Amino acid sequence: MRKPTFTAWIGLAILAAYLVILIAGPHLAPFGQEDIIGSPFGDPEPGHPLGFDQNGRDMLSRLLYGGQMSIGVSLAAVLISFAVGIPMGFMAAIRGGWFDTILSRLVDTIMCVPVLISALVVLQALGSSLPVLVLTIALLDSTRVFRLSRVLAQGVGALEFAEVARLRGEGNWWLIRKEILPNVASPLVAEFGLRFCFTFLFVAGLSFLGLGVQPPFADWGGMVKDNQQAIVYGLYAPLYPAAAIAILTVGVNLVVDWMLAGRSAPQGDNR
Amino acid sequence: MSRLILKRLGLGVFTLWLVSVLVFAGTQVLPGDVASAILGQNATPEALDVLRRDLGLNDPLVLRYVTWLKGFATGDLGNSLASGQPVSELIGSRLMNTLMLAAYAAVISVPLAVVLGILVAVFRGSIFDRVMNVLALACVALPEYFLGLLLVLWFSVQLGWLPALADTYPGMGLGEWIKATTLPALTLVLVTMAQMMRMTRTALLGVMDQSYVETAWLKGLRAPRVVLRHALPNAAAPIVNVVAFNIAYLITGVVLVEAVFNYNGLGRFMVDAVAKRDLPLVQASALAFAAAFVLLNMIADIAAIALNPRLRHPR
Amino acid sequence: MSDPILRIRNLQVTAPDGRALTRGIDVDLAPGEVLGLIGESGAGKSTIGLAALGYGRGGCRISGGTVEVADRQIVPGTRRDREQVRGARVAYVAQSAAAAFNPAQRLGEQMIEAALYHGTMTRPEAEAWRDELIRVLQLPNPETFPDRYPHQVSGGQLQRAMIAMAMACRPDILVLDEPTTALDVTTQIEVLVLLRGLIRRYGTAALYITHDLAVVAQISDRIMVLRHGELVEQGTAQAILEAPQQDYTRRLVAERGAHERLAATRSPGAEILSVERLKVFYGHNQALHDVSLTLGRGETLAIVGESGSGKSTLARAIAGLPPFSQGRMRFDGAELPARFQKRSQDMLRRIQLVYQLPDVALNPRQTIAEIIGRPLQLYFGLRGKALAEGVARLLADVGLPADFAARLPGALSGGQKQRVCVARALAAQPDLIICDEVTSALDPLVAEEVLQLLARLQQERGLAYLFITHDLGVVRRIADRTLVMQKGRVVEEGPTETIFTPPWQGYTGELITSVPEMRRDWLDGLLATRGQALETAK
Amino acid sequence: MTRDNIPSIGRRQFLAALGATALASGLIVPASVARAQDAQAAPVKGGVLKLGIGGGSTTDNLDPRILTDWVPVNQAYMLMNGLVEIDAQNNVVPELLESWQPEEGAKVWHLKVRQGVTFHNGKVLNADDVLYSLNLHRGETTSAARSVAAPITALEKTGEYDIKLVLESGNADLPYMLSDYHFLIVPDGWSDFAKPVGTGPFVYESYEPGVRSRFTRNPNYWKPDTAWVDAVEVIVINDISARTNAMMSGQVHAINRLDFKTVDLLKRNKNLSVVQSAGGQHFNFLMDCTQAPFTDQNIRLALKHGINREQLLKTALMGYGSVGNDHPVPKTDRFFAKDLPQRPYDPEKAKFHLKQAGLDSLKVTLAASDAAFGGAVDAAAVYRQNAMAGGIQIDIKREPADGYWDNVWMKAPFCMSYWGGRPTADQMLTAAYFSKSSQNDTHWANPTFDAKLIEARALLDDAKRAEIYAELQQIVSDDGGAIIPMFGDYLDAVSNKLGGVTSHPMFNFMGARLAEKVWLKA
Repeated sequence: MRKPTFTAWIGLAILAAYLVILIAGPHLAPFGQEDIIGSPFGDPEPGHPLGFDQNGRDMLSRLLYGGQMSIGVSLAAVLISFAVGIPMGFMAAIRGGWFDTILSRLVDTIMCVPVLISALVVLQALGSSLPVLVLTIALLDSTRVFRLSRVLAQGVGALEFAEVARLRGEGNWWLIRKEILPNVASPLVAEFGLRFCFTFLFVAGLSFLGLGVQPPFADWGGMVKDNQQAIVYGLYAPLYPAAAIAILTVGVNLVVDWMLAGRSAPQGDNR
Repeated sequence: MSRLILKRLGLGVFTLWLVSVLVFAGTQVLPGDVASAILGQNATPEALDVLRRDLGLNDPLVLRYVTWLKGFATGDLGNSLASGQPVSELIGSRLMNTLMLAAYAAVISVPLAVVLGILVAVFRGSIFDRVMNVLALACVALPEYFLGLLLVLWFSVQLGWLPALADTYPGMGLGEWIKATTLPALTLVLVTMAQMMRMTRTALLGVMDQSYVETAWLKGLRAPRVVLRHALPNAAAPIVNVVAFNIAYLITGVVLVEAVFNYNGLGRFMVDAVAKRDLPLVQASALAFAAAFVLLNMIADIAAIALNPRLRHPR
Repeated sequence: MSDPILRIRNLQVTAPDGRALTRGIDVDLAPGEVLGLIGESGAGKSTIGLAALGYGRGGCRISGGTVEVADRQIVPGTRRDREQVRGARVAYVAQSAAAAFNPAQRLGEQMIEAALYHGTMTRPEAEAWRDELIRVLQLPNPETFPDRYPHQVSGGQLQRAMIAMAMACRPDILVLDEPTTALDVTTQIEVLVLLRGLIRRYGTAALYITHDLAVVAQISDRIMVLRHGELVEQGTAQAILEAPQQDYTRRLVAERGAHERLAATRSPGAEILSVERLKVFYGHNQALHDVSLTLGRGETLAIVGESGSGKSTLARAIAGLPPFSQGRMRFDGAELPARFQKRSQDMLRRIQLVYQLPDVALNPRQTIAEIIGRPLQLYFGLRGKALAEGVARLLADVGLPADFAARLPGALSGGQKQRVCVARALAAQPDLIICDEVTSALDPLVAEEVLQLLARLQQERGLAYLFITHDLGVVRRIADRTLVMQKGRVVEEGPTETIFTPPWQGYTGELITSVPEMRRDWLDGLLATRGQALETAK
Repeated sequence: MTRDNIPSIGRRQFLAALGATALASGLIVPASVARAQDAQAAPVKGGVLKLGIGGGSTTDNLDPRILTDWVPVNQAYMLMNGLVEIDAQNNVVPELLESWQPEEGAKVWHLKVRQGVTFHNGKVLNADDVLYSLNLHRGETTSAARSVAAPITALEKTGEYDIKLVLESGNADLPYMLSDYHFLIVPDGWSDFAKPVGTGPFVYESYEPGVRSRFTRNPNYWKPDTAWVDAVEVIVINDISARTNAMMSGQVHAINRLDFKTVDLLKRNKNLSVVQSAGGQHFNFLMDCTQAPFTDQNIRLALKHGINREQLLKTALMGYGSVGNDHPVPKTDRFFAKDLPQRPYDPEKAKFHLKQAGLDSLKVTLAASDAAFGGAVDAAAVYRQNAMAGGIQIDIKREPADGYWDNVWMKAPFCMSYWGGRPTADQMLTAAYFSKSSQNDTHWANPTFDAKLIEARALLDDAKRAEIYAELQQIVSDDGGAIIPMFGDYLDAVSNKLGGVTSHPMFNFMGARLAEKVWLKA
């Protein structure tokens, strides 16, 4: 992998910071996420650098808790979706035949129904609890992962070293593990980042419809939603979680750009 | 080539059918009994039973699917369970609204995105490129309803230029309509532009490294001609693709924006229907969305086929 | 000599990573003169050629020196200067015309674009001139040719079209970057002849870039031999070819001239492989028609033919790769199933395949040790120390230092990679190795070494080779028997000697005579013997 | 689906939510004092009134039988009239009834229909129309007001404009009963409720359920000094922030159901004022008196002492309401027991009652959901903290909002809920505390209570009734299974361009009759 560019470093730094929040968020929080200790939308005061949210809870603490929740949920969802999508995609690519055909058809079909709408129906049906939420998103997302990993695997599988392995009589597992996976890692990781951002915003959207992470648990999307009225009164409350989301997304994208860069070589003084 | 296109069309229809199955099956899992939902609090068991029979809720699943599909084929989408009005009426006007809003947004965002994409590709690595990239990121990085809210804050509450509500009604003048829907459209533009722009850029850069582009440079051509005549035509397919995808999103993914601006579109309508367990509505709108999606993808693919010289001019 | 039309002084070109691609090269090109730039890959030939247009490929910068075209200096110079020279005064012909044409535009348009853009001609003039060139270059049905798209015409025609495109503005200089390398020998001759005719006819000066001495011998007046971006020696073609001063040049010349067999002819051992009436289909079209062959232990059978002759398909069929094939194959007496999935692991082990492009044949993410060690592991269950020793032994066998074991393929040169491929094949202790164009991607000297390696291994281990190639020079030197293929059919088969000694029948003859030789008058001789077909071009 | 911070009136509460009776005690914020003065200022005719109303859906319908949410109710009152009206001072005043006369025992009533009123279609109003309209809600019907009309055993026309109404048992509050907004009057035999015709201030022009409606002034409206504006446009805006934005950007003249959290911020806006109306809507924690440990009155009392009502009021409702005293009768009710001491937050007392019950600590599980009311879960959290001090540990079990009323309410031993206001103490107490009531959501049975309740109902002597109702409130407060910490107010925002706005004890928007009462200042 090429050594990080300046922007890539920024991105990595951001991700590192968020990783800390993911792991230690609640422990860093000065107050509980449910403790009502101030007046709704209260202004910042000593000990409460970011002021209070719509219920008079400490914004900073909510942010830290919410960080763990939001990142956790998205991460879990994406991890699952990859755990499901990649093997499926690879198998489809290697096996081909009816296995591939059926799976691809199914995936295409599912992808025809807008994600939000599918999620809506499912969450309405099963009620929005954390596990349901995560699984729903994961499975809906895995379709896209499937497509990508299938294409990538087909690409690598067509290369001669993979052919050599097959001619050697290697099994599918070896092909996936040793020949394909290492060679499609970076695009997959990149996709992981993008999916993660998407999921993140998606959960935020679901929270907007009241189907996301349920109160009193903090999650950034939900916090934006809950505090949104304040924005028209020129209050900052909703800006913090929104910013938190935005920065993360930017960070991920910066890193991803770096990872995917070099596919098209930079053009110098050619004109 | 025409054979390919026909095949693609067939595939599209097939997919649509599969989707109909999926939608029907999917909506069956919605809990809560529709009959009791309709009759409400003081529903007697007998009344419930009668209603269930009327609604054919007691028939076997497959039978219900077939009748449902038949209805669709004959344009009879059934009646809303909750309001009893014909689904086609309810959906029709709202679908129209959704499409119009999407069209409005697309008309702005697509050309803008593509042009900007070309520019950033040409001036790769320049400040302009970087700035645009960051802006694009910022747009995709914010929840769309929050973007919408910010727009409302600036253009409605503070400046008072545009209405905060996309309040449209039949028979309103075009001018009024545009005024009313500009903010939501703008929000959608911001949301969709970023991806199209970046995709255009990538696609173009991919082609810029092709040796026929080098040939163009070596002919002594200047950047504009190289890009427009030699790079762009060969990058068209992926661009068309992402454009189609985003237009599809404009149609199917705007629930949130509709909610923020209280726009009377199909998205919100469907959310409402889902909450009410109004299956005919849910199925119809879901299928409408899916259809839009399938259709646009099909168009994109067909365009790709048509744009490919190898297929357009076989040996 | 008259004052040069191209004058390059102390040229310095730097790669994005800061490497110097050329170190202080001087080039003078007189009007109408053809200067051959020769050298292996990485010698900086193309870099110099492109520098003549003030262009650096893939982010390379022209970091020093001057380039003057006629009276005009373009390096250092403004973008405007360069744009006005490119295409108009100096034109470029790339190795792969297929890639160099815009697939979305009609050929005719692309061929006159430069002329119109530089305003050197009006459209009618440009088109007239284009059509003249089309005729001169003997492109098929000249009326309709301009309306065609790149994918609609053959490689040879594209290459000629490219030349025509370069001539659009009647440039003073053509930069010809391996213009015939990608072509089949027979086509190569045609293009070569036409090109030479064209240059002479319009008195265009040219930089002719190639790695093939024999080709350059036919066309150039002077030759510059380059290596690692530096000048080895230069002089008239005559001098360089007949009295090379530098050792490196000598080796090049020697290699190209070599015809002695690498391995002494052996009487073939027991039959190891036999193929009877093999048919292979891809979808509806048939790639192989009733191909039959036999191969004995320790024997080398060369399969020669031009692109599309089906020679590679044959190789793959024997390896068991094609989806659908008919016919009977026997290996060491046993039935050889058509598809490799059906073959026993032992059978898979005993037939190994070495590919043309080592880069894609090696998994970039595995160390050499892993790559070579895997067969040892899989087939012979070697572990730990034994495995490491096995790897070391194999590396030694193919003449690679032991410390390569820890490296990734990316860190190896083309030749070294190919050696690794061979080592991987050897690891399985096969009876038969199918070599599919193993040398054609390598530089002459490197290829030479690989051939010698293969020959040595064969003698040591009595391996049987199925040697797929288009390069008859190689065949002559390595093969016991040769099998000539054309359009999926066997045209001729027999001991290499007989095949290569006149009198030759039809296709085989054309094939053999088309291999350029270093004699400067070879081409003229060939033209004399071959009828009027090419004559008109002169 | 949107999470408003003010309870929406779910079907369950709404079907019986008649106009809340209450003596005039307009809890009016300064802003709306100003309104009161406007009321004096001379009204102006003309202009188009734009209302942004939350609480509508695409399945709405103007059939008086199935009015289910704020929007259709408001729209219905634009097109139609009721028999009686609850005025700002919270008295029943005649509307389409000129007068009413009970016989002794309040079992038989004689109603007089107003003369000289015509429907939009020109038909003249008479007793038949009233009979028809009332009968819509009687017998086998889908009417949401069925249970309200149930006590009416006989209805007969005794003259062109006279009706005799017989109840199953005496009820002095009949007029209040008739103020139920379902009891709207349509022409005899009318059935096309997609385009309802009424005697109301405005005439149907266009109507898109759950989206918007436009009605124009009824030129020959019978009620004097009303229906000032030429037309009313209703824009349905369910999302609270969208509604607020519309108000702040001046796109609508009034919005209902403000968000408690931001009212104070909204008040800063100079172009609008906030109208605050106290009513009978209250929020409660329900203990099932038939399930341990809540069978023990001491446990119930412990839990009642363990809650900090002020804090709850402040956090959940931002103080827009009043503390409750564990009985459902609001301060604004004429029968409110003023002398009943307010139960304080007293952990020690809680501990004491635990002791009485033979415990020194208690652990209960509370089923909570924002379906009960916006911020219910937050409220539960607060209660949890309060109770700790009293040695009571409340574990909060979050229930999905979906199906809360079917699966949790009246099933879980300890859950959250709320009640919309009822017009009379009698109806409120009957609905939720009468042992045989279908909605006795604490499963509480107290014979004395039941007996006295029935006795009070038939009395026509208010002094006597007041006595009994005070007693009943006492019983519920001490023995009942409901913890009622707070009553919530109704909050609207109106543009300063509007004249004639007053606060009103019943629902938002002046008892849903705002449209006919206000005018646009010149």
